[in-house]
Amino acid sequence: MSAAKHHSGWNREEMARRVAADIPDGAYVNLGIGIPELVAQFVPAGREVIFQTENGLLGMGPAPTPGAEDPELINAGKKAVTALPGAAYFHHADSFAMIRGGHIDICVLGAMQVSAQGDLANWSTGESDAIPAVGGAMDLVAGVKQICIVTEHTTKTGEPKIVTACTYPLTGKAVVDRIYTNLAIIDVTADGLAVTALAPGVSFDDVQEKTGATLLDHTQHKPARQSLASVGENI
Amino acid sequence: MSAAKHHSGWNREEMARRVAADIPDGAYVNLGIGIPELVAQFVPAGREVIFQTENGLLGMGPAPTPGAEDPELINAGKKAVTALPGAAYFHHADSFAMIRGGHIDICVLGAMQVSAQGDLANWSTGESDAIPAVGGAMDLVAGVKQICIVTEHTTKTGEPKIVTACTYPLTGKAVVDRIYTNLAIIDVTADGLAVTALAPGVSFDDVQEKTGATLLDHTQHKPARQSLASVGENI
Amino acid sequence: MIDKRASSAAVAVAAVHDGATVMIGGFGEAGSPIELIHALIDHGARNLTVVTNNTGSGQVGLAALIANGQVGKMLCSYPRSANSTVFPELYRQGKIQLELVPQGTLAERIRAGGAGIPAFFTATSVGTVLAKGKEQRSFADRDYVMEYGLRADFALVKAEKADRHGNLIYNKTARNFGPIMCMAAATTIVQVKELVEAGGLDPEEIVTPGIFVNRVVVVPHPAQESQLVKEGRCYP
Amino acid sequence: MIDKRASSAAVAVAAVHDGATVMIGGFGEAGSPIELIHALIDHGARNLTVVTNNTGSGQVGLAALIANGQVGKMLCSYPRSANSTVFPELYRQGKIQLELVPQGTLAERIRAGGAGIPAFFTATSVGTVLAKGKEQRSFADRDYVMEYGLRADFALVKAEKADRHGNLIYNKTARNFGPIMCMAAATTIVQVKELVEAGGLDPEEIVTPGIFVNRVVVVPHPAQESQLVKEGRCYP
Repeated sequence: MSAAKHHSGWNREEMARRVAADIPDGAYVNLGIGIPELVAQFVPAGREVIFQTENGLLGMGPAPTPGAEDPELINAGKKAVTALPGAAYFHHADSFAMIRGGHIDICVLGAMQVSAQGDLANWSTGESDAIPAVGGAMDLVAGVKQICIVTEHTTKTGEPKIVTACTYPLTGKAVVDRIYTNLAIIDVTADGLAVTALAPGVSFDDVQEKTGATLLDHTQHKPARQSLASVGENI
Repeated sequence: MSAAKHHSGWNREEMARRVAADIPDGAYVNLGIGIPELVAQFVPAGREVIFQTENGLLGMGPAPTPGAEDPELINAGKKAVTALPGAAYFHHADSFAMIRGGHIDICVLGAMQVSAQGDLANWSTGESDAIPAVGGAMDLVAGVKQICIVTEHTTKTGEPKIVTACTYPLTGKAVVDRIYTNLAIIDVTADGLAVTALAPGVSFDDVQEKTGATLLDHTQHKPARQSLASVGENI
Repeated sequence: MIDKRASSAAVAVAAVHDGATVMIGGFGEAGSPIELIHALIDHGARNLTVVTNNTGSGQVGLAALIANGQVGKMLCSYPRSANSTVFPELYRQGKIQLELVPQGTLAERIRAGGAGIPAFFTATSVGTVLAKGKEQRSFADRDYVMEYGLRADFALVKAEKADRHGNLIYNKTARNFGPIMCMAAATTIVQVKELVEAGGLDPEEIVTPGIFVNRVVVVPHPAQESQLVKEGRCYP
Repeated sequence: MIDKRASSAAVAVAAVHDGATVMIGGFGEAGSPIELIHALIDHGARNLTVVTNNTGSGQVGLAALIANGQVGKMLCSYPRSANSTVFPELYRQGKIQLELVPQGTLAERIRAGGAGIPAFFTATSVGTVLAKGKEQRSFADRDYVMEYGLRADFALVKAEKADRHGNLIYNKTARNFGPIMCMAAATTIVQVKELVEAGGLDPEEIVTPGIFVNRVVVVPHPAQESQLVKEGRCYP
């Protein structure tokens, strides 16, 4: 593991690994673009997780070997993927029926901002000259049972991404259940944002300092956090 | 042809033949139970008509040879059928998407009553002890481009089935385009019910006498009636 | 590892509780999951709301479930057919409730329930007694009624083949309500004639992706309702 | 006899009129009917409203259609992606209108259009700027927006194989919007790699029944958009 070479905290792979560790066996999961994509490679041994990509594939496998790419077998990020044994293809209305109908257990997404109430902004800066592009983000946050965010704790310029109220246009209101950052794992609870785990070399105060909303320290709670709940309740 | 052995007018097979003669090449057609089922065997040579059955088959063929029946290959009347080359199976929501979405060109149904405005009653006598059962009739009349009725002109007791206003509960309001009976072919027009053809040995006055609504005599119009319009407009 | 196989029909339906809403696949006998229904009779859950197209025939399968007094209410489009005597009798005696739903509206309500659509508009039934009490609205000068999405606690479905993920293919017109009922139930229980290895179904051919299925029971030689009726059989 | 084959892409798109609404299949390049789009560029119909998920890349296919000034308005979910420069430029110049629709809502609106559903409710976009101006309503204590079914004059779709009836199967994730766009257009035009005899497609496997298809053009070796972009190609 390459953590904390120059700095404390988790790197991208370690963040993805922490997310993967919380996904139970048998879960149906949709992964967003960026760090979320890395989650697939860290599913713990002995667990089977089925990945859905909203452009029409359930049972998505890893990237193909170079040269074996098929431009008609891609994921939502338009990257070449593979289909595992037991995979199924379907059209867009059926795909979003899965999503909107609450059949996907977990969606892992990136974020521009998350609020203390679980509001998510991850599709637009709201700048007047920006080309608005929303894709399936609003459908995912409205339909999937649990929404996990995985993101650097702050922007490249050090601004907090976890805030009292989002200033960017929302993707959805009160939709986020849990946030994984390079510094901590934070649950969105009825009482507020609760830190349940800290990255190596990171203190609760470090996290609070880089956060635009008040945090609760649940790191000593037993258990600090629940497994991603409601997943696989009927499996 | 076995017409007018003991009486004037068309028999069931001849009525079905008249319906079939008006169905253009390439039409997608749904047939109800009873006389409508007979239409399939009278498609004129050189025409290809695709029959849909709402329980999930497009490209329905004739009944199988005795002994070759498959209880999982049936029509909406729950009779054994066959599937022709080029047939497709689909589920109920897709089937009624075809129907509700206006993709079926013609539906041929039986009737208990048809009104001068094209209202149809064919699902319930409204009697208090009757078990109400509607099936797909209301979906068909609401969704299919053209609704043709094929029915005996009067009830078994001689009461008119074509009436000023239906007394039985409606299947749909202003949905019928054309009526084929044992006595005549009648179009539902903006001006009223127009007789466009008479069965052998039947006069306009005979038909009027057995009808509960005022009829127009269009039998001398050139042409007396249009081909079943809008069918195949995009074929 | 995902393995949705249940060891028996009895095990598969064990969780059905009194008062549950149960969708049951089939159009007449085609696609009717008769072994699962018989297991539900053995199980004995009562006061069920059953969503299904017909009401069965003879004294087996769906008709037997109704005859056994387990069904408080039915949503269906065509509760009257050849050899169907059980439902009409109980209905006339006021012992079972009926919500009559046009067949296409029934299918679309189930599909909507599965797709997270709480309500939609359709022209079906406008101007008829079945539109009574329904909200009506005009779009582009045509009248429509508002209909609600339907969900269920359980769905009992018959398919042809499954793999351990619950991916399904069906047989001919026995497909009918199966795929949409699989989508609309919290717990979907499927009987299949054959179980194949994961990857044994072409991913292009799969009709119901496994995400919609919770338990799979293999019944290699399912009974045909019409055959049982012909033989005068009763269940139990 | 039913025979939906068109002799060329040019013949197939000849009826597209100025001002038409045209649905174009594809998710990025997967399923993008590039030869039909190029035929539409040659044809020259203008002031089109185009319903499609993206806005193309480079100077070929969908991007070339936009660059050619034929599109007055786009409905799409993601008009910004790698190598997509044509749309952003015209949009900033105010030369093309955009109705941004969440991807699942776009899919469901198209499916609703094809299924005769004028409007439905979805929770997607509630509480966001994309819900502005939309009718909102509560069902079982959750808020939903009302969305309208979408229909088109024409759909341009890419599939894998067809028969003369227009029955279609697709290839992997190139299926995406194809089946629902076939349903939602008055005239559906499909390019396929291969035409087979009637009966050459298993009726259990057919994804789009021929009733939803009007014309089929065989393009045995369709160009791949990404390859053309890599080669720096421009159309026309």
